[in-house]
Amino acid sequence: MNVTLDKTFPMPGSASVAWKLLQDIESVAGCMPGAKITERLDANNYKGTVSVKFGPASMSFRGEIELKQVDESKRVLRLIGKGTDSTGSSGASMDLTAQIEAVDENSSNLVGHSEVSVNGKAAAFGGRMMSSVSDQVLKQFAANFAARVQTLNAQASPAGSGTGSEGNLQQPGAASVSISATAAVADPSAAPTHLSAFGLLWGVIKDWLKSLMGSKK
Amino acid sequence: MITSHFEYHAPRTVPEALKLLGDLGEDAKLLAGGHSLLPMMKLRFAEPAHLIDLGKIGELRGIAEAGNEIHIGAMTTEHEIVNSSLLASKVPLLVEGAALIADPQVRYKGTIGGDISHGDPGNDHPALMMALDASFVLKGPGGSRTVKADGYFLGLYSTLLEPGEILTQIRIPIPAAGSGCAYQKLKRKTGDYATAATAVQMQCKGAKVTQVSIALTNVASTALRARDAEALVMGKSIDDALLNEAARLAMSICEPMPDQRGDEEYKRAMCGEMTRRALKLAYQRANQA
Amino acid sequence: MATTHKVSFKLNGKDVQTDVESRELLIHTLREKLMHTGPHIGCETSHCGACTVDLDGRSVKSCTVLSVQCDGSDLLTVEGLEQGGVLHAVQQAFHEAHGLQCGFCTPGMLTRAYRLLKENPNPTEQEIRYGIAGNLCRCTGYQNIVKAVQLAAQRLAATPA
Amino acid sequence: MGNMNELKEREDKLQGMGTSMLRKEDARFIRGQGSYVDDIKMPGMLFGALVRSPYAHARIKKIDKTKALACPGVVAVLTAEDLKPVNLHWMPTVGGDVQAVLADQKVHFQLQEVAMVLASDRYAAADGAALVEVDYEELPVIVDPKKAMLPDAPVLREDIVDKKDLTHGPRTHPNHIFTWEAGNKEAADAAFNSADVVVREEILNPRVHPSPLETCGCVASFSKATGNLTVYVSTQVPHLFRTVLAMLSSIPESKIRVVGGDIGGGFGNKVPIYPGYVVATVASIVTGLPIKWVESRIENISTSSFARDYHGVGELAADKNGVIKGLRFSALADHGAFNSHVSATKFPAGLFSICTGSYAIPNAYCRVDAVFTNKAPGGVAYRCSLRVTEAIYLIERMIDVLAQKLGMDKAEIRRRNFVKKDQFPFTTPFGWTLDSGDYHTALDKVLEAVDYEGLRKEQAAKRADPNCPTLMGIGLSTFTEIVGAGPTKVCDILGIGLFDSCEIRVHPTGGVIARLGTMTQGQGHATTYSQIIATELGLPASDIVVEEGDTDKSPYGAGTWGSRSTPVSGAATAQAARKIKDKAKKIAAHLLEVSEGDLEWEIDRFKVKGNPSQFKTMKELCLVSHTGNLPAGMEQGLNAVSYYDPPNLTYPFGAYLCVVDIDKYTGETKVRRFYALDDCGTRINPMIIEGQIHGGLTEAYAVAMGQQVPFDESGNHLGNSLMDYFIPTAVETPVWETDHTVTPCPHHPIGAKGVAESPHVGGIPCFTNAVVDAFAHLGVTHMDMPHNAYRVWQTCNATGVNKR
Repeated sequence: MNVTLDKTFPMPGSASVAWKLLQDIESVAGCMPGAKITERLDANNYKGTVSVKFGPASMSFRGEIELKQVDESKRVLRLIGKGTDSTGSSGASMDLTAQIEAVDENSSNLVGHSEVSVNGKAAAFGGRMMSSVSDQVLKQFAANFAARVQTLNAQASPAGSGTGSEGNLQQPGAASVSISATAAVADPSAAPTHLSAFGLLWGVIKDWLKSLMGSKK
Repeated sequence: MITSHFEYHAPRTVPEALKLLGDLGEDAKLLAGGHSLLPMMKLRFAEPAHLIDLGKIGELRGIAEAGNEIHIGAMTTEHEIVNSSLLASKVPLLVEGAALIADPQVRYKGTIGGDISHGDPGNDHPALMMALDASFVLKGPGGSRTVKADGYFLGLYSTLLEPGEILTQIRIPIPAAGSGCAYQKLKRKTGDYATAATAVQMQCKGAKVTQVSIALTNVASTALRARDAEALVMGKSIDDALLNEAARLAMSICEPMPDQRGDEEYKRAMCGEMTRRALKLAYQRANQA
Repeated sequence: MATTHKVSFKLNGKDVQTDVESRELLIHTLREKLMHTGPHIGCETSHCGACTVDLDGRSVKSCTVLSVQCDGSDLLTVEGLEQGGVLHAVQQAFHEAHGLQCGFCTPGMLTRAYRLLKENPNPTEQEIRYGIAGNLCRCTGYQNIVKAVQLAAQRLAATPA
Repeated sequence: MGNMNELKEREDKLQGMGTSMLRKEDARFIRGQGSYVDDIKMPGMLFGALVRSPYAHARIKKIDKTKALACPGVVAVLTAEDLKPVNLHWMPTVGGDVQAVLADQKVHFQLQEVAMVLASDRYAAADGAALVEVDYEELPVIVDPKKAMLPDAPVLREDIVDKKDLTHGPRTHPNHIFTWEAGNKEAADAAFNSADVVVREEILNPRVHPSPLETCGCVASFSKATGNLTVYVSTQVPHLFRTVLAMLSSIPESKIRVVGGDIGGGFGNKVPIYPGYVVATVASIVTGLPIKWVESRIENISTSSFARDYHGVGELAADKNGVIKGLRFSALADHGAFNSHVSATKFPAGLFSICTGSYAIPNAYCRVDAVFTNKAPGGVAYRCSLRVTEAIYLIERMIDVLAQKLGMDKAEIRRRNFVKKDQFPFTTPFGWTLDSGDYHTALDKVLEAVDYEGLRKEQAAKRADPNCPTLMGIGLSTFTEIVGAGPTKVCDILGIGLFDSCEIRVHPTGGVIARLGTMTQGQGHATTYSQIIATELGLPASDIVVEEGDTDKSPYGAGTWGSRSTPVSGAATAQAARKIKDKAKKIAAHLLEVSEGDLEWEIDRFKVKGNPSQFKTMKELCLVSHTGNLPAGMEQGLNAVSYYDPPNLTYPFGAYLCVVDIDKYTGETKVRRFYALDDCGTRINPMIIEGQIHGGLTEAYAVAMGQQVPFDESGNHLGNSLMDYFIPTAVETPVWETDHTVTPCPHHPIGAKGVAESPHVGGIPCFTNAVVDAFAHLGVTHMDMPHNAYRVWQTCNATGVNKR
């Protein structure tokens, strides 16, 4: 059960700020509803969980995120996340290529191309919701990400920009201390979208339910 | 197909249930008929730590006439609705719709409140409620509020019902005598959700439509009110050309999700077909009445 | 782990009491604790009706009922249809009309037919088909089951209980 | 006249062949006293739950049992590693392949068995199963068999990549299983080259599942004290099951007891040996405790043998009068991840070559290519003999296609090609000898019963009316089945011939016990076998007990599938009874002091010709046979065993007609009328035959109108619960009209042929033919199953009939 999504989201911040944030995998994960980096294996490999509990629905995927490519010149980043759910009955993976396009000094675009695939029970019973769900996931992600960009953009000083790619690549390690998924929840601008992210995962779960059950509550 | 562990609670009154819901918070889920929640829990997609069974709360059951309204307790079962002579005479649309839900055993347990709270666009009551201009009584820690069915369904599985609130009663204005109604539902087999379905409640003067509401099941992330189609038929007498146009207008607002029942094109087309049939039948009935 | 609940109910006229976990399903309590293996498990998602029992005068699918919900209830399973060594009319009719083959759906089908005829003593063929639509059968094609229910209806009408 | 009444009374008392005796089986079922495998509860019994793969193709990187083992109630977690020491992590298949019992390093299909959690009860087992952590590395997936043999296709079966042959000839690709051919290609090609008209159609038999209401399951119980293994299992083949277990476990077959008990339907699903059975058995041997394993419905639809998945191509060549000159059928067979397809050794594609059907076709050739895909393994005969549904579907569809091409009536073209009554026995170009038949009479009887001409007129009128909201279709199917496998000279499984057996013991007071190697699943064997004996021995069927399914009690037999019970075991029963009757006759002659030649049989007694007052009833002879008053040298008792090796298969046939009305705007198909005439030779119990036909037609309806096991491109199941998988309820199921003719089987002791599968095999093409016929005037020649509203609407839409 695969779905491919191409999306462009406007970012309230400069390309360099957005790009810097984009390379901070923990922050990126933090923008993913319910996602969390649990361990950094090396510069490009992380362990993490995507776990959501809402209403009666709970699904938690544990897996790995690999930073596949960072192209400083094009501001392109590609990462792949894979995982299995806690009951071992579903699998999910996302191959995301994200690019930051400059618009002007205070705005940019996040251009995302992602291939999402779901396996097992989640596909059997929730599969037909895939595209709309992934679509909403990205929207939630973008909203959270934009909120961060805005915050960082405000803080951004001329010195802050123009940091070399070297520095940027080292940043995730350091950043993982300062910024994390829990920080994202704390982030007031992220909080409401995080809540509606609950809403959407609630949707996923209830959807396969609908596909399964002939009957009702 | 075994659920994980949970605690079971069976409050006897609504305040008791509300208190439990408040105390247990996000870990608790309300149990109505159970035919959605329990299978979901058996597949371990849902693992609530607490179930609050509303089944033992007598005040949540029953169908009564109150002035120009029918009041239905949220835990009233589909079986009770299908067999209610009061509803048969006053709100036949609800009886016609409920009779097409699931199967006999499920109708003995499934409740109208569960169906509505679920906010599932595949459920039949949301569209029926919209067509009937029903209101819902929501009780919460802060007291009680009444909201219109039209506007209650926000998106897939999200409704105006807040965490900590319980839907306790459904209020349906009794349609004027001489109304016509119809619920046309296409499904693969008994027990299935609608591929598409349309509910129509209508009044006519002479051959002219003087009041009409049209609501659509399972063709978007919520039940839909087909307002353009309603506007089109208002004040007119219905013929095939008008039916075609009304169907086209209904189809134009569909955003169905593809599944084993069909792709978007088919579901949209079936929404049009069910709309045309429901309108035609409701019109006939209104004119016979 | 989860606490257990003492649950008491009438089962085919007899008082029974048993301890159940919150999550225990009625079908498992009946089959594995109370040794009533008449009701069967066919799908576990409340589609097939093989687990149908009569709970407080309602046909329910016992794979989708928590045993703890049944405290104080009155339960009837297929084992309770025969009274004083005399088969219930639906049992006799299923036999005479060849309304069963492998027998797996039969207990649920009989229990459902029993309730259907209590509510509608003189059903049309369409009413019977609609009334047993929650019970799947893979063997008979339902035609003889419908005949059996009609036959049972005649018998019951002839001898008011 | 009094004599006539007296004779009739005696006759009626027997309730023998031809009477609609009520079923003996019912007594326990209507009381809820059946004994199905999940009803069994034994002291200390553990429950096994399988951990299954969410991926269709993946490498297993790691299995972590820690959390599961810590779960309360969990006793053990078994994986392939644990089965290796006893070399049971893989098992040989009947198809000449091997199948993973528990996934060994790799999973090959979604929900493949990866581990089994053993726990004190099913609740703890489920808790434990959810806690087994398996790390997978996804691999490329093949779902479409058409892609399996592409040069760059991923190799699915690395374990056998070096095997050049899976016992059915050379493999030409790592994903290739076998290529099987029959008939004469040159002759067929020649017929096509010189034909007036040629038709070709691609015809799919989609992947479906038999889905009996009771899923598969077992309780394996090994006694460390005695070394005896008892397996209670929902199987159609208890004796073969025992033999396979002996081969796998190396426990002496004499120490293994397999008990079938009551079976909640089989329909082919309960012929194979599934991994769950093997793991449960090993677990019991290891723990010394009884182990119960029972499938959930989702597991059943997803993993235990599917049926069909035959991607066929049909070609017919004919002259301008519609007389068929040549046939070329081929099929690409999707066998899933392992070739655990159950077929007789010599028939890797089952009886597919029966595909000339009821027609005298001079030149024919067929070919089947079987391949691996990342789907559940299997390929069972779903209420048919293996691959017969696929074969008959092809011919019954293609003859319609030919009729349309020629603009000929679909009944007329059948008449022109039928094997004629006086041509029987008729040997087909594939070498099958159709024993007997009268196809013209059967078809004409049906056409008259439904007023075929009238229906065609009505159809023409409706087609002429643009305002008609429905499309009317008339479908015909005049099929010939091939059942009763089978003659040991051609049919064996694992080298064991497909004979069958019956042992009869007569007690002094006339009570009889008969034991057979078959296994009833609702067919009413206990009733029909006793009726055969009642007629043969003149003893009342009510006093005859039939036992099956317990391998310790019954003589060896290949079980119940392929409608073989009556054709094979029914014959064994009659023959065993006749041995007893012959002995009884000797005793009667001895008692009446006449020669055997002076005796004649009358219902329940031997009487002296011309002296009716001189007779001995069978009941009397039963007692005498247990005394010393016997002919010199004769042993006591009236017992016999018969092992019946059929000289030929049997060929029941039928003529079906279906009328459908299709809603142009929704695609919904309503079956207005279905008239089924069956000829199964001698009819033993008309009531049971009718019930079997109702059931078979309903399963045919399910397959034709809604059943399919759908996958996405990653091998994920998209419809493996009863929400999506179509099992019609009483509301959807049509009303069936039945009729019959009787053409006894010439080579069967009682002339019976077997019937339960005819309505399935003959019904499916009849539905499709009706649906396609509704669109025939619009140039539609074929529509693939299932004909659900969604798919039929697409044809309505494509042909524009739904325009307002």
